[in-house]
Amino acid sequence: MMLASLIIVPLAFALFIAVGPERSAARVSLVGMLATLGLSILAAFAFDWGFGGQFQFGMSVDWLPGLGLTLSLGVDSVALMLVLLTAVLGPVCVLASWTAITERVKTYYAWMMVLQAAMIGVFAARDLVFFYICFEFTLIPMFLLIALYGSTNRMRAATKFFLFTFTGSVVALAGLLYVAWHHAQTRGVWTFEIDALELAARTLPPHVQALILGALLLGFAVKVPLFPLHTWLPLAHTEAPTAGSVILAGVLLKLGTYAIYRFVLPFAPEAVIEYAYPLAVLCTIGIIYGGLVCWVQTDVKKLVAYSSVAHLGFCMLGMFALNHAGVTGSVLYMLNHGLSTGALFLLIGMMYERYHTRSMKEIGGLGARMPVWSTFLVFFVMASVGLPGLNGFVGEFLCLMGAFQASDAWGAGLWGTTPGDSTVGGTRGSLGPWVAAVAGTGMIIAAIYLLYMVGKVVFGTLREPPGHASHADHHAGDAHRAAGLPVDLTRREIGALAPIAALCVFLGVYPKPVLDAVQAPVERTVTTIAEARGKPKFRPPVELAPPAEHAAEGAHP
Amino acid sequence: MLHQALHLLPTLAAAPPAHADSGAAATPGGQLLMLVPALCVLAALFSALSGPLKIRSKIPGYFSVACLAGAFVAVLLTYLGHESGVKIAHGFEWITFKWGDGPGQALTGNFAFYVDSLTLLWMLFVTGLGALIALYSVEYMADDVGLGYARYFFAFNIFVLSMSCLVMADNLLLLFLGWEGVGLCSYLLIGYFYKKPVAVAAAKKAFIVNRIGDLGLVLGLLATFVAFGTLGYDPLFAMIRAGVDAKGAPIADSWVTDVIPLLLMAGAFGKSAQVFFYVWLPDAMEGPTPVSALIHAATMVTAGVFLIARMYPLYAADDDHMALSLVAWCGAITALWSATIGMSIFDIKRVMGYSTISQLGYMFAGLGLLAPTGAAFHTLTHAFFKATLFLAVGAVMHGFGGQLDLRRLSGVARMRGFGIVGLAMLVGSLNLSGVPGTAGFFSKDMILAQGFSTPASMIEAPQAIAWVLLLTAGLTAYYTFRAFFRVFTGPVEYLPGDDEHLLEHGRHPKGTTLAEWHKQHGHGHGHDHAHTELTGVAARRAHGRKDFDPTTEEFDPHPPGWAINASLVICALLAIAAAALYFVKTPHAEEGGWVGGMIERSSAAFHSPHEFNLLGITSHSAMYLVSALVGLTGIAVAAFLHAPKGWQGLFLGSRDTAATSRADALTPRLGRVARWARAKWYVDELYDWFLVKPLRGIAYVSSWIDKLLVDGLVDAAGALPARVGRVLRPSQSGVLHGYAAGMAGGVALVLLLVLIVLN
Amino acid sequence: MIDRIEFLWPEIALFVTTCVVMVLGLSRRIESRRMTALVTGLGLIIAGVLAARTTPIPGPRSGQVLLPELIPYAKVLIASVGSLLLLLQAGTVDRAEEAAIAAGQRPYDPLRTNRAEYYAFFLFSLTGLMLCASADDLIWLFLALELTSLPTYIMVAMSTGRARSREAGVKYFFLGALGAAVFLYGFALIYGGTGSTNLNAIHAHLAAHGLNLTALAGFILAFLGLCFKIAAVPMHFYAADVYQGAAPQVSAFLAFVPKAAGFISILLLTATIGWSYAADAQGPLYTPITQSAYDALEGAVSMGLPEPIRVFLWVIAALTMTVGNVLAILQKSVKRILAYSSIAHSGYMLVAVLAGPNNGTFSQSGLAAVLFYLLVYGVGNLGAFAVLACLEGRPDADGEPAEIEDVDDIRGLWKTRPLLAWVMTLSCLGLMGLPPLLGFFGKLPLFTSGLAAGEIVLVVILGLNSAVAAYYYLRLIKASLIDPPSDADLPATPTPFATRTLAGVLSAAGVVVLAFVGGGLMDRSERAARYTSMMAVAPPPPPRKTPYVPGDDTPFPLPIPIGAR
Amino acid sequence: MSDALTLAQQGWPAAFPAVTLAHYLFVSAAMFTVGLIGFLTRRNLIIMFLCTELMFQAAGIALVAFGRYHLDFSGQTFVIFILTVAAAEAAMALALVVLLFRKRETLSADEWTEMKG
Repeated sequence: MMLASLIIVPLAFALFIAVGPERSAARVSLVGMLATLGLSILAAFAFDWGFGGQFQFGMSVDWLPGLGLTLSLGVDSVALMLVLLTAVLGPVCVLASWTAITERVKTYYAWMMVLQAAMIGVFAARDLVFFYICFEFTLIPMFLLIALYGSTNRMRAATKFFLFTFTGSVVALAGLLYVAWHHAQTRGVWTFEIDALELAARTLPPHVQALILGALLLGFAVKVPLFPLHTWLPLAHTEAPTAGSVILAGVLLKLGTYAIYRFVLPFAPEAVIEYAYPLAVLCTIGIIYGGLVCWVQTDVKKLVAYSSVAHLGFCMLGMFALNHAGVTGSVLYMLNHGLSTGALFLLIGMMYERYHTRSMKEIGGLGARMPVWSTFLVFFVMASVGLPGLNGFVGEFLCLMGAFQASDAWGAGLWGTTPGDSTVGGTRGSLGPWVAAVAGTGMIIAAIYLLYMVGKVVFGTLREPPGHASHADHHAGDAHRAAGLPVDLTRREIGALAPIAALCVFLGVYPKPVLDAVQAPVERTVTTIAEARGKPKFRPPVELAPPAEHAAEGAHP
Repeated sequence: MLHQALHLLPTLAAAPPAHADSGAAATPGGQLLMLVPALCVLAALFSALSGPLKIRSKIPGYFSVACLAGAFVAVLLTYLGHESGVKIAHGFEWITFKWGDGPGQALTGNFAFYVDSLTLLWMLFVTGLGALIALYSVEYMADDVGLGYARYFFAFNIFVLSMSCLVMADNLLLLFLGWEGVGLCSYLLIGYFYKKPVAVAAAKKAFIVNRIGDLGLVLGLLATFVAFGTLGYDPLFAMIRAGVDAKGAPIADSWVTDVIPLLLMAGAFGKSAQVFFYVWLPDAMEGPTPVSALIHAATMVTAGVFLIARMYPLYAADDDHMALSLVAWCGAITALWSATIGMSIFDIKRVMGYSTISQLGYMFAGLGLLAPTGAAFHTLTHAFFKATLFLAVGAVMHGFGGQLDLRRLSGVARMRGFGIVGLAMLVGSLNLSGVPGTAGFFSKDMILAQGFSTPASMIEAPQAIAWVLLLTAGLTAYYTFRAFFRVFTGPVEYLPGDDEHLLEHGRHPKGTTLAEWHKQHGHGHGHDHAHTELTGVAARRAHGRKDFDPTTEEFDPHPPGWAINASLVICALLAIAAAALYFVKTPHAEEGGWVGGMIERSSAAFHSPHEFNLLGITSHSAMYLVSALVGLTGIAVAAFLHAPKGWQGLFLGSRDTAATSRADALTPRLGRVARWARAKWYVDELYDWFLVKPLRGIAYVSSWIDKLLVDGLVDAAGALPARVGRVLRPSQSGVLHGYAAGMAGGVALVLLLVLIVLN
Repeated sequence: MIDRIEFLWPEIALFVTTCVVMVLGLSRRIESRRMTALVTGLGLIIAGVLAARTTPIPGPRSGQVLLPELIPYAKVLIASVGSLLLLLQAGTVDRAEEAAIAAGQRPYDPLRTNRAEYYAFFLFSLTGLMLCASADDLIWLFLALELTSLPTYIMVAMSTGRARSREAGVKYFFLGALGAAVFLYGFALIYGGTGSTNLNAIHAHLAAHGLNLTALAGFILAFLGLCFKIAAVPMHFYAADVYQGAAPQVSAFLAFVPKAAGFISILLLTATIGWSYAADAQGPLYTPITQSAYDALEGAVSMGLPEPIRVFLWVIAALTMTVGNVLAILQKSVKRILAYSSIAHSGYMLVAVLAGPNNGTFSQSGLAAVLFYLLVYGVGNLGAFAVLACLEGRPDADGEPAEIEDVDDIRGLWKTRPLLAWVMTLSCLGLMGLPPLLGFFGKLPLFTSGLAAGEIVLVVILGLNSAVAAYYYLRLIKASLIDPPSDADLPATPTPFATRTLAGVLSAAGVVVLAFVGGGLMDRSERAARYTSMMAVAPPPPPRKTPYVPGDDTPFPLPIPIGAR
Repeated sequence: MSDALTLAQQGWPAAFPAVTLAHYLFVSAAMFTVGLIGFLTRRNLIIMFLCTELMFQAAGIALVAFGRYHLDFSGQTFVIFILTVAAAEAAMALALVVLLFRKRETLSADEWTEMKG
């Protein structure tokens, strides 16, 4: 019920907002988001972290039994943490939209609540189709948020976002359903329970797994986004309203990584092992290329958007390292990227609200004008750069560590102590130190482009857009007051940023609880991979079970 | 406070002999040191809060001084209580998790301190100088009271915090935390005058160049983990001492001792501005001078030295000392290289910057030449005397509106209120030049002597390194006293600079933009065109006065106040007193005095071989003479070229204005060499042309590729349906017969298809 | 024969209603005339109830033996979607005339009113559709199909007073006649190849003797002819023009009724051929079914249609969805968009036809998927057309209100008619197949059954086509939900027929609600799709009769054993 | 029985080959093709409709021929129904044509090309 209420409450609030008056929409929405947050915190307390690898708060309601579809929910620690991330960003997004949204307010907040429900649904789903439903349903609210409240080129951005991700995920659906069919074929019963499908998927021969991998990645890698499927992202981010960008960067991209973690790795372990290297190369290209592209942007928001491409390259790199450090790092990276990049988008949105431009050619040296804003910006930039002591570092380091460790070459040739004798810290895998080293240059490039941004926007001589009221007058900022906003951040805005900043520091200084919590699920994933490594490449096909007998036996308890 | 500690030294030296370095397991303890980060955090938080709380006074500064002093006391107490061996103070578990019970199945990155004498040695001067320079800053930054003050002291305290973590870490991961933390603070503090584009660029450069090295460090960490299955010093050293990795395989001739030291070295070189990485440090002089003194001279830049000293067992474990040879050679080359630049440029703060690079080169050479004690001792002495020098330069800068050009200042020591500054400068200069009897003399000597005695079988061509270092010693003495003679002696002449403080408050001179102003005045790094207006009466600017009319009023030099003077005095005294450490007898080491004892008791201990026996003279005895000679020669040349007429010039000098000297006549004869040296050998330009610009070019190309190719392909794929649709559209002509023909044709085609399938 | 009446009560009810309506619509009294639509609805409801009460008995009595449980599902579906369509038809004909009469400008003249004919045609068409579902004979099927189609030709032509409707009528009629000729010729060849017009007998013959060239050609031609009904390539050309020319409510009718007739017929014909052929059968085109008992067939796994027919349907399916979607992208007219999308949807459904039956499993049964998708498509499409039917422009010189045609015309609906904007949005999302709406659950079994039949490539093509389709559905959503109202001088005003709005709202609600409570419908459609081969109960194939010319044993080699090379 | 059989029994000359199913089918196919070609080439709506009638009747011939071949009456039955439907269609076609003629005063199918694309 815990999880069901986490989905129902935002939906109910969406309904309230839809039927309520326009004026109170923002407030109701804030209450709704806070209620969701409260519930999720409650869930976090009720969760037995000692058994983080098990799916808790399980519930299952038959939905469309003809299809074998159930509404089944459950979270392990990874999923719960992502739910928490979603819940935390919710109120922040509402606060960020407080003054920015002036038209069709009801529609905005109602969709925001719906989006929140859908995102939580993705993480809480234990049924493949229910997962997919939530996964896809995030598209509509996001499409509307961008198309209705975005900037000039919003329609193109929204359409591209929708179609690109929709196309990918339809192919992914084919892959997922193939697994479900395989289960039906071998077990004689149609079900979409993820656990059952996981077991079934692993009996698939490697070349079929490769096809599954391809199909799933086509869908999920678009969402992540992995190079070269990333081009919708900068556009969508630039055009989206602030809260849209925050959710997009903070949670929606995590849907992709989470889906890869949840489905690609367990469904096609052998294929992932086989193709880890080319995938890691794609990640690495994303890291470096994304970073370099960031560097030459003039639009701040686009810069941060491209930085997501680079950052999630790290996240995926850790995932494809397929070892403990890598996968742990990847999971942490999901959380951390959500916080730090989300906050960066918030900050840029606050700036945009004041200056109505995001071009670094027009603005600069805001440190003098908006010290509080600047402080936050530098802080989150540092979190984003991966400064140890802030949250970004932990994930990044572990991802790199995973990639570095994961090489079958340890113990052979140059890297060998004695031939054939692997090192203690190395793991099986096909990535290895060179990949880590090349990907590691991403650390440098991240510093280059983010500091470039800070140098332009925060530091240097003060530049404000022409025609901006305070250009001539040092103490003015009349334009801001006209818009109801002071020169520097308001308490509401600080209230939106401060919790994220606090979380960033906490996760950077004491990531231990999170690290501990994700160990059990990660252990499960890594064990799956390890088992897959042990399997022979060629094996006889699985025998078809006679349908009649197995129908009863295979039925889900 | 430090001198009190020094009084206690003899008693401490008599403490029980150490045998802890022989591999006894670490014991818990030293919890007092947890106070250091706690106090730093407290001070940082207080400073940070003082901004929003609108505290517009020096309280945050004083509070920081108190906290840092408290930290120093904590370190000192720990030191006093420390006998030998290693204690581990456990704070909390940071990045710690395990996925198995075997070796290499857990990552342990605790927030815990590894307390041994090496740690304490570093911590003593880090916290001590930290407190001292904080005191200096209280006055130096007085104009920025308010938000700027908060920002400054926040970063300052975070710096000490990070540096403490770096030094005291009990594992490489926490070291990396500190490592990056000091980088951040360095960035924030170099960019303190954030409205100056030069400062912003310098800050960025510092951070990015450091990051390049950091990548090496990270990879080194990872390689360490792979080989040893741990990042904690204690288990690591146990394995290294045993000469095996975690699998029990010998490491002496394996990749472990080749690759890891090189990777760590890359990190160390980045942080300590060696060889390819040095370019950020001169630019870092854009920061406030106390920052340059503490971070870019005394402490942070020695982190690289510390890292190698900390990991010395691993370096020493290599059978051919490949990494150490490289360290030594890189150090020596850097020392010479930056000394040549230091000789030719006119910005005294940058002279000090290049001198720092050069001295760091010494330290690395010392490490590489198997003289960790020498390196550590030089680090210590350098910390004091270079801090002194910087603080003195800072006082000058503070007093003359940011003027740093040694051709625009003269006779400063003789001006009212600048006496202490002059004396402090002299103390520092003597130390830096290695004049016999000074601390600098002894520490440098240890390295040089070791260079001549290290056998070539252990390090590649150690004698050559030593000769390079010796040459550098001479050049160092020259450029140090060149600056001293020109600025502090001679006729009293000055031209005030364009003070950052004015800019900080947003008062642009005469409404011009900063960029234009800089262009007019030729200020900024790399601007060394002839300053023809020097002798004339130029616009002079008052310090900190709003109603000042530059055309009518005279500029008043602004002599330092009590805080600056006090810190200067203490620093100078410490620099002098450091020499005494050399003579402290310690039961732990045969040479190197107190520092030797500290090093010998730590993991960095290395029993350096001596193979020098020319006429039965030990290398040290020989070196005393040779290096004294070289140093004095350098000073004499400086005096000849730059000293004013009269006694100050040791009767060699000829200068009678601020701007001119005998060197002016000499320089053209050197031709290109002088010009190129003054242009810093065009290294920045080279980097710009061969690294930055191409990279940016690649970035632009990537951006285009992204727009045209990647996104273009996506758009093309997206447009494909519409394209196909346009091809098919004519079939919907609206003509009934067309449709009928289409249907009939379709039927025919389908029947054909079926026939094909059948056959 | 008489026992079949039992299954024909719904049709009979509809026919009786038709007669009543014909008379009632000509009544002098306005009140009676108004009753016409009501009576029509009543008839539909009665037919629906009767259909729901039909208990199919497996065996020869039902006539329909291959898909014995199809009748109740199909007829209830027809009756209920028919009722929704009826709501939409309000005011299609006689609007100006009745206004004139009410205003006293003109006396009542039965020759000038079309109400009776219109509703009669409406009912005739639905009767034909129901008869399609009951068909067990090619003759019956032919008559039912013609009964379905012929009234629609007139309905299109008379739906508005504009020339466009006439044009649509003429195109529809002539091309329809061409299509009818094609499938009729196909029927003739099927008869020739198998010696029977009874579907069960044909099935039995095929099972025993295999598929000869004549019958194969017959089936192909029959399918091609039926492609006209479902607007599939290569018989799709008419769809856009006809849908555009007809009034939106008639377009909605066209998008469902002939399509349903076509698909039911295709299902019947494919059921006659049977799916239990080895997909990779070499030589002889089929492996005859060996199990004979009805029970043993309960869980028969389909192996696919005979290769030529499979390839044929595969190509048709792929082309249909692709052509429909790529052409829809380019359109500006909402009706044309929906027309082309209707073509694409036929392509989607053909995938499931290929997949074949799978008794007892909804997810894997292609037939169930088709039957369920008919409902999904019918509901979704109706909503979209209802929005158009609810709006009209300013009347022109003839007093005929301008059509709501372009996408631009529905801009800003969210502000002017929020309800219609939401109907449009939900319908489009439903048609797009976006979860969690009904469209998704319609598409899901298409995917699963296609995958289960091994048609992976086709399923991927289906997926990609859904994505292409999303583009133009998004355009509609954008226009109605996002764009500001257009400031052109053609403000869309609502038509004064509340039932049209009601139809739209009901279908939009259906798109949402059925997604959550549609489990029962899925079960029904699964039951309706139960496929039984009639091997055991059908009479053995007739023995070869005397040859045509005595002495000449085989003047024309028939049946040709195709596999014999 | 049928005439053909009688004729054959009466011993027609060998030069006049027996009329087999193939001949009927050929005639049927030819009629269908003629109808189709007529439909595609003629512009007059009434002629076009007559062409479709030709195609319908082609099917009818095939049905009758097959019925005779199979010695089965369904074929003939089918033809009766086809004739009925054809009559109904003819009525509708003429009605439609009249409607169109009223609007445009022409019977050419090419006049009706307003909607396209």
